[in-house]
Amino acid sequence: TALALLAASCARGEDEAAGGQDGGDTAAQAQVLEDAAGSGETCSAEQAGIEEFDLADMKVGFSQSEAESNPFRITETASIEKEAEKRGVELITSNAQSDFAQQISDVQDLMSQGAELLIIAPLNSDGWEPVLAEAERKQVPIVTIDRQINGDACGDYVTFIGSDFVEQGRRAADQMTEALGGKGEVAILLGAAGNNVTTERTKGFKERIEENAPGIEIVFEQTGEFTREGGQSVTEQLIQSNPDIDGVYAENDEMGIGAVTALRGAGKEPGEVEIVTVDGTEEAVQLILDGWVHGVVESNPRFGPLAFDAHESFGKGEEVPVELIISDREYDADNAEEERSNAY
Amino acid sequence: MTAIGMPAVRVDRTRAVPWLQEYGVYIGVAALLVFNLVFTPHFLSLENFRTQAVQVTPVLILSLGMALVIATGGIDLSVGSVMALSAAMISLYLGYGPVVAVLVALVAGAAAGAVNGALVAFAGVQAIVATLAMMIGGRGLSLVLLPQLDGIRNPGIRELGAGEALGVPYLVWISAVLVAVVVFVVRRTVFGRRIVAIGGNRRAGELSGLPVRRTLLVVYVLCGLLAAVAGVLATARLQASDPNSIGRLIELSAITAVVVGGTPLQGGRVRIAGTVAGAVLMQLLVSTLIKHDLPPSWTQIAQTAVIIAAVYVARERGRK
Amino acid sequence: MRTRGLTKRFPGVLALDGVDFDLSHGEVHALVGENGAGKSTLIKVLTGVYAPDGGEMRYRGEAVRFDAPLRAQQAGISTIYQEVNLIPLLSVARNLFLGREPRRFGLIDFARMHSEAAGILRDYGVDVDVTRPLQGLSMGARQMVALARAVVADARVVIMDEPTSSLEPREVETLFSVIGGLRERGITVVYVSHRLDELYRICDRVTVLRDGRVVHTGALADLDRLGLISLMLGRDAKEVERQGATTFGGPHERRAEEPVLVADGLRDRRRLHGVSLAIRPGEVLGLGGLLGSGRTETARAIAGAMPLRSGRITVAGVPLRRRSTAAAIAAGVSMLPEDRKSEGIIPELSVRENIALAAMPRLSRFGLVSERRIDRVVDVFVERLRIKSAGTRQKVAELSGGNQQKVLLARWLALDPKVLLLDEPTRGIDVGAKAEVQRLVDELAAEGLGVLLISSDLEELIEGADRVVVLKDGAVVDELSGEEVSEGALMRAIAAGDGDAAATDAAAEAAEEGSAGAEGVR
Amino acid sequence: MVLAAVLAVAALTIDGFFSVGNLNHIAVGAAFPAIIALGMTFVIITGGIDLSVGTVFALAGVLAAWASQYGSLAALALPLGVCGLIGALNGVLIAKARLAPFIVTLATMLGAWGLMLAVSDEGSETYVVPDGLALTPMVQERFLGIGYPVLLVLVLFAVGGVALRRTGWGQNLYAVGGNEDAAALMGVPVARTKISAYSLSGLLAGLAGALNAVWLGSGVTIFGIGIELDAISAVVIGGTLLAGGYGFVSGSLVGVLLLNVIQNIINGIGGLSSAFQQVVSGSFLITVVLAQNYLSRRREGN
Ligand SMILES: Nc1ncnc2c1ncn2[C@@H]1O[C@H](COP(=O)(O)OP(=O)(O)OP(=O)(O)O)[C@@H](O)[C@H]1O
Ligand SMILES: Nc1ncnc2c1ncn2[C@@H]1O[C@H](COP(=O)(O)OP(=O)(O)OP(=O)(O)O)[C@@H](O)[C@H]1O
Ligand SMILES: [Mg+2]
Ligand SMILES: [Mg+2]
Repeated sequence: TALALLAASCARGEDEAAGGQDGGDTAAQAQVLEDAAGSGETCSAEQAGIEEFDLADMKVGFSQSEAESNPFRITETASIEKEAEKRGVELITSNAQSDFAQQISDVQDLMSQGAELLIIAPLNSDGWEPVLAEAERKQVPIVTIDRQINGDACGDYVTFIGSDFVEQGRRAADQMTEALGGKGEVAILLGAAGNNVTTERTKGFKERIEENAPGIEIVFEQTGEFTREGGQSVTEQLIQSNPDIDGVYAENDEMGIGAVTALRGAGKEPGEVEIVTVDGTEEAVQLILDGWVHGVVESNPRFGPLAFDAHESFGKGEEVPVELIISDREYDADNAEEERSNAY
Repeated sequence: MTAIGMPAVRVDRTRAVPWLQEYGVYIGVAALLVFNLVFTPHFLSLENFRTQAVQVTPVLILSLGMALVIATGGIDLSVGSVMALSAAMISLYLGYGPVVAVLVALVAGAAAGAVNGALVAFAGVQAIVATLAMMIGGRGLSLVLLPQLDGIRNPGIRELGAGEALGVPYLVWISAVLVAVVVFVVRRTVFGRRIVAIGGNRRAGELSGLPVRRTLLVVYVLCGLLAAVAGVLATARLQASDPNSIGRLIELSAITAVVVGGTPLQGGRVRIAGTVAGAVLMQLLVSTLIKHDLPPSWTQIAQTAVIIAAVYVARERGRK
Repeated sequence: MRTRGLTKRFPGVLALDGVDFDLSHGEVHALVGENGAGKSTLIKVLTGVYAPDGGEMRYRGEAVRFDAPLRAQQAGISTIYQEVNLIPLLSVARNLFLGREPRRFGLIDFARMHSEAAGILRDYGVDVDVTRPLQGLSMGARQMVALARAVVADARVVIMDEPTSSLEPREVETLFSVIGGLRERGITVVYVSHRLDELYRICDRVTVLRDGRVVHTGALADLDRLGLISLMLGRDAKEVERQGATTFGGPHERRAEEPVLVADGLRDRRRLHGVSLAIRPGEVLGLGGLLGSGRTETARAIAGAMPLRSGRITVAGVPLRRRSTAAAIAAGVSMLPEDRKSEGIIPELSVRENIALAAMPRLSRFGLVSERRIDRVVDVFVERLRIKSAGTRQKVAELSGGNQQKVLLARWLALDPKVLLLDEPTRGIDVGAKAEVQRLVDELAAEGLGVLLISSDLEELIEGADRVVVLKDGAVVDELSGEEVSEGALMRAIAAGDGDAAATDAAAEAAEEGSAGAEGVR
Repeated sequence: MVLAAVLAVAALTIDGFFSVGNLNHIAVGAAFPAIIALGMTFVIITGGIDLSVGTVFALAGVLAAWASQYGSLAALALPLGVCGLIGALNGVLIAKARLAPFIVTLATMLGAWGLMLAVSDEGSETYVVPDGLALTPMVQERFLGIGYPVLLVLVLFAVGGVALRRTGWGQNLYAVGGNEDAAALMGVPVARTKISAYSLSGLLAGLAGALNAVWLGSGVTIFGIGIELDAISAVVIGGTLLAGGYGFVSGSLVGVLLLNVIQNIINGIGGLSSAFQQVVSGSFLITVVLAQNYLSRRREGN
């Protein structure tokens, strides 16, 4: 500990001004709900068999799935914390560091520490039965954000707030089609294997390519593990084995940035290989302006307001839709400049 | 006064099997190269070899330190976390300029190695436990220090990662120099001889007056230092400090490279050239699988088969 | 049991070459030969440790082939292998009963196992807490446990590979009475030893191996010592005769009265209770005593390999301040450790590296190894000690025991020491190599080295040493010099020590009870 | 002893620590790692190590979930069969081909992961355990307020303890770990003993994975990464020597509990960054080991 303090105390970063993410969401950055998305089903406290409550008196537990080391998670956690502070709600948090067993036990820990409401960013959609059973026993309503929990809507959880990953894949495919004029060879940088985000973003992309752009051929699919390093090494291999590659679809910004580093290292020019990514981080949007990235499909992590809104209205006995799908932005060369402030 | 007690051991051992044991890993590398030349399009290009050389750099440098540690009969699971630590240091101290930042990163790596070494040599903790603790704690510490990925814009560091001299990337130059240094240390210095002697029989080393503990300490410090170098280079190449994902599971690759290269895990022998070949073998294998766009399940299973085959060929024989 | 044409090949070595070996009922059969002749290999092939490459084995009239030591044991052949092979971390009782634990309701009955183990071991003169790990026992006691383990099984054949190499005279007596008992019960014993007088005492017949071949089989009584040695070495009896029993010359000339090493009141936490001794240059000082009397500890303490509570060590007038092997070596003290395998050789390294190990700092400049200097030193010692190997780059593990010992001697001599501590330098090495080592000790003393010689072989001690210090229980009880150094006097000194403090002397008691108990077995 | 101390501290600092719910969830959470640690204990006593248990555990979960459509028996039999085979493969390579356990099980660790990806369509398919599986209540329910998995662990450890201390097989494990060559010469079937230890480790990891899948209600593909290191830590904390030849199963159980309790406490204190938790875990591991070394040295000194 002393060591850490020592190391930190005399540290001087490259850019001292960098304030980091504070999660102060402006109105423009906030999540916007999709108009007609979702199943239309709703859930109320009565339906779920839970007594009404006042959010302000409740202790809320938030379980984060991955280390807050990438912009998405940083912004997500910050947004939840900011919102809790704003509303004066007591919040306890935990982070499972990408370990699913850890997340299960984290959530149970949160409940035994007296969390009466839960917000969960699940690492995985399946495997929640023990948690759901205990939450039911303890009458703890759950709002899941960003990824779904597979279970009975309203029975097991109140609502799911998040993006439609398949749709993100489709929109990425549209951007790619536009970028390549509907013709060419494309590589996919997959996310971590066994992750539903990977599965769904791949599915949407392939579906739409097949439907709309028969001229585009997917010639290469390798995992970059959602990391910048992974994206970089795989792309380096890719440009050796498929020198004629026309486009790269990276399933998150980090891998996309890694791909750009690799292309730069190989002496390619911006635009020689079209890159489309998903997430909407500042760095990625900057790369659009630099000409390296063709487009970015947003996946907005600022769940704070909507998540607490959901709990609040649920507590008041109102009907809450069981699925709140966010309408994500899209960045491309046309809007990157003005929309840049909305990136995270 | 004439010859007495002449043993039945004879000179001219048939060397067929030992030969395979000695050169198996090179044969493996050669086989993969041939396979790729025949079946992989665009394999035979300078650019491609440069890519492979650059990608293998971190594992290669780690495996040099790992080989020394394994030669003493130990193991170091913490190298990946030490890489993370050095990455965090770079980002934290870059404000003082790249030279200071790199130095601090190296010092941090050496310090982590010193803790490992002290636990192993002086406190008598088993290497695998001591370095396991460092692996867990070191990663945590680097994330405490630098909780998030931090892009690096410093031109010096970026040049280190992407630049080249005489057409060869700096990264490759550095690893070549380090290989040469370690070979020299192992072959030519008293210290190098002591490493294998301690691995071969620690008690005997102690009774022969070797500074066993000091040597062990230095070996772990070197391993930490090399891990820090790997961390610096990986950071420079990525152009970002990423203590969360840098070096995850890389200790397993480094150990594999060392063992596949013919250094036995129980220590007492070390083969640096074999280690280099082992690292190259694993790099070529993964790159071959990627280039042929095989799914991850294949990659994993193929690695399993190659590791077992390579270790089987290089294994100790004749004990029974 | 009989074998025909048994052959075993190791990479590059034909360890057994068509061995015909016969055992008859109830005999004690000696198996002799130089180091590396193939004795242990024959035993291992007989008992299923190694698979033979050729030849056949018949046991009780049937052709057999054991594919694991367990099979041989089940067939009634029990073996004490050369390296005491027990498991240090397991308790004494568990070692004794491993594989045939007494059971109750299918589970091991520890109460019964412990009481039985204690009883059995008491018969062998070992009185210890059988629930403690074996590693607390002395080598001799371990050997006795191994012996008890082998004999307890209902064996028809008991094979002993150098069982006495770490035993004291008294324990050897216990062993012999056990062997006598076995013979009376009609059990066949195969006995391997480099100590010829033992063979003559207990063996009926002898088989001599040389370079993996049987060169002689017959009644031992028909063969005198010289004949036996010449068969083993494959040389003329006359040539052997000239050398005598040991090759030690007469007393050495002391160079100076001023001792080169003085140890004063050495005490540690467990074993040493005030040992003092002095060695003068050119003198061989013997260290006698029972097993566990602290001889090894004394040597280790002087060499800085063991922490001490108190005591002073002075080398050539300069007190040793730091207690470490490195400091002792720097001061000119070298120790040849007792356990060659675990503390001496570095098996994977070459002869050359092993010799140069300790002297490396002297053979290097600025931390860089000078191959030329190493070669020079190695060549000198290989020639001087007549180390036989396939070249100095051969792995030391592949050498015979005697040559390994010489390599270790070379390691220490390369340091150019003032004092040489030799702990059991001839243990487990054959007559030929033993003679060479002994002659070397003589030469070294003649050159002015102070030598401390620890040996369980009384003859060696008497002929080799100018003075003998007798230890008991970690303290000096007697010192013999000049004409007093004789077998009788030494025996008496050790025994007298016994009588003194009988109450506290566990070792002596154990030994006495041991012989009594063994008679009981008979 | 350490466990008692930690529990005391926990009870003092965190209210609700000793609530039945909290204890039960610590216990159930520890149950599956404990089953793995049991197998690991056997392996480590033989002087080996098994790095493959983590991915074998994950593989077993996916297999069990897939097979559960054919009933409870299949949901158990398939993963046990496959994982037992992987364990046996480890054992054969280590005992017969004489390869180093570390590297063999490292390789099969990758192999089991690859197999899991192959079975689950590169991880994209998550099989769900159907409702009404006969096995489900046996895993999820409680008996006398104690979860069935906890009871199962107690039974397994009792059986394991007896097998280790009171049967010839257990003695053989100790003998092989204490000195392999000597054990062989003493008539211990070394190869068979080792193969049995690794097979058992594979089987137990498989059992834990299968039960875990039933408990979670699906074959989660991302489960179990790194769990082998937790198991090794637990065994080491439990006092078993990594060098082999010495150890006991009760220690491993305590070790697993200790790790879980520590985790629980760290969570309970709250406000601690998750990265900081790792620093604490690492320091804790080393502290326990240093304390053990010190104590055993003291004991030897006396
Ligand atoms: N496992 C082995 N691998 C290779 N060579 C071996 C092995 N075991 C023995 N040898 C060789 O076989 C020959 C016979 O050795 P063995 O151990 O049988 O000799 P021995 O007669 O018992 O000698 P000693 O008196 O020293 O015990 C020696 O040359 C030895 O080096
Ligand atoms: N190589 C060794 N490693 C560890 N302990 C040893 C070793 N050799 C002997 N000991 C221990 O030292 C103690 C006394 O040793 P030992 O019986 O050898 O005494 P000694 O008087 O030197 O007799 P001898 O030299 O004849 O064996 C015993 O407890 C024994 O276990
Ligand atoms: Mg022998
Ligand atoms: Mg001794």
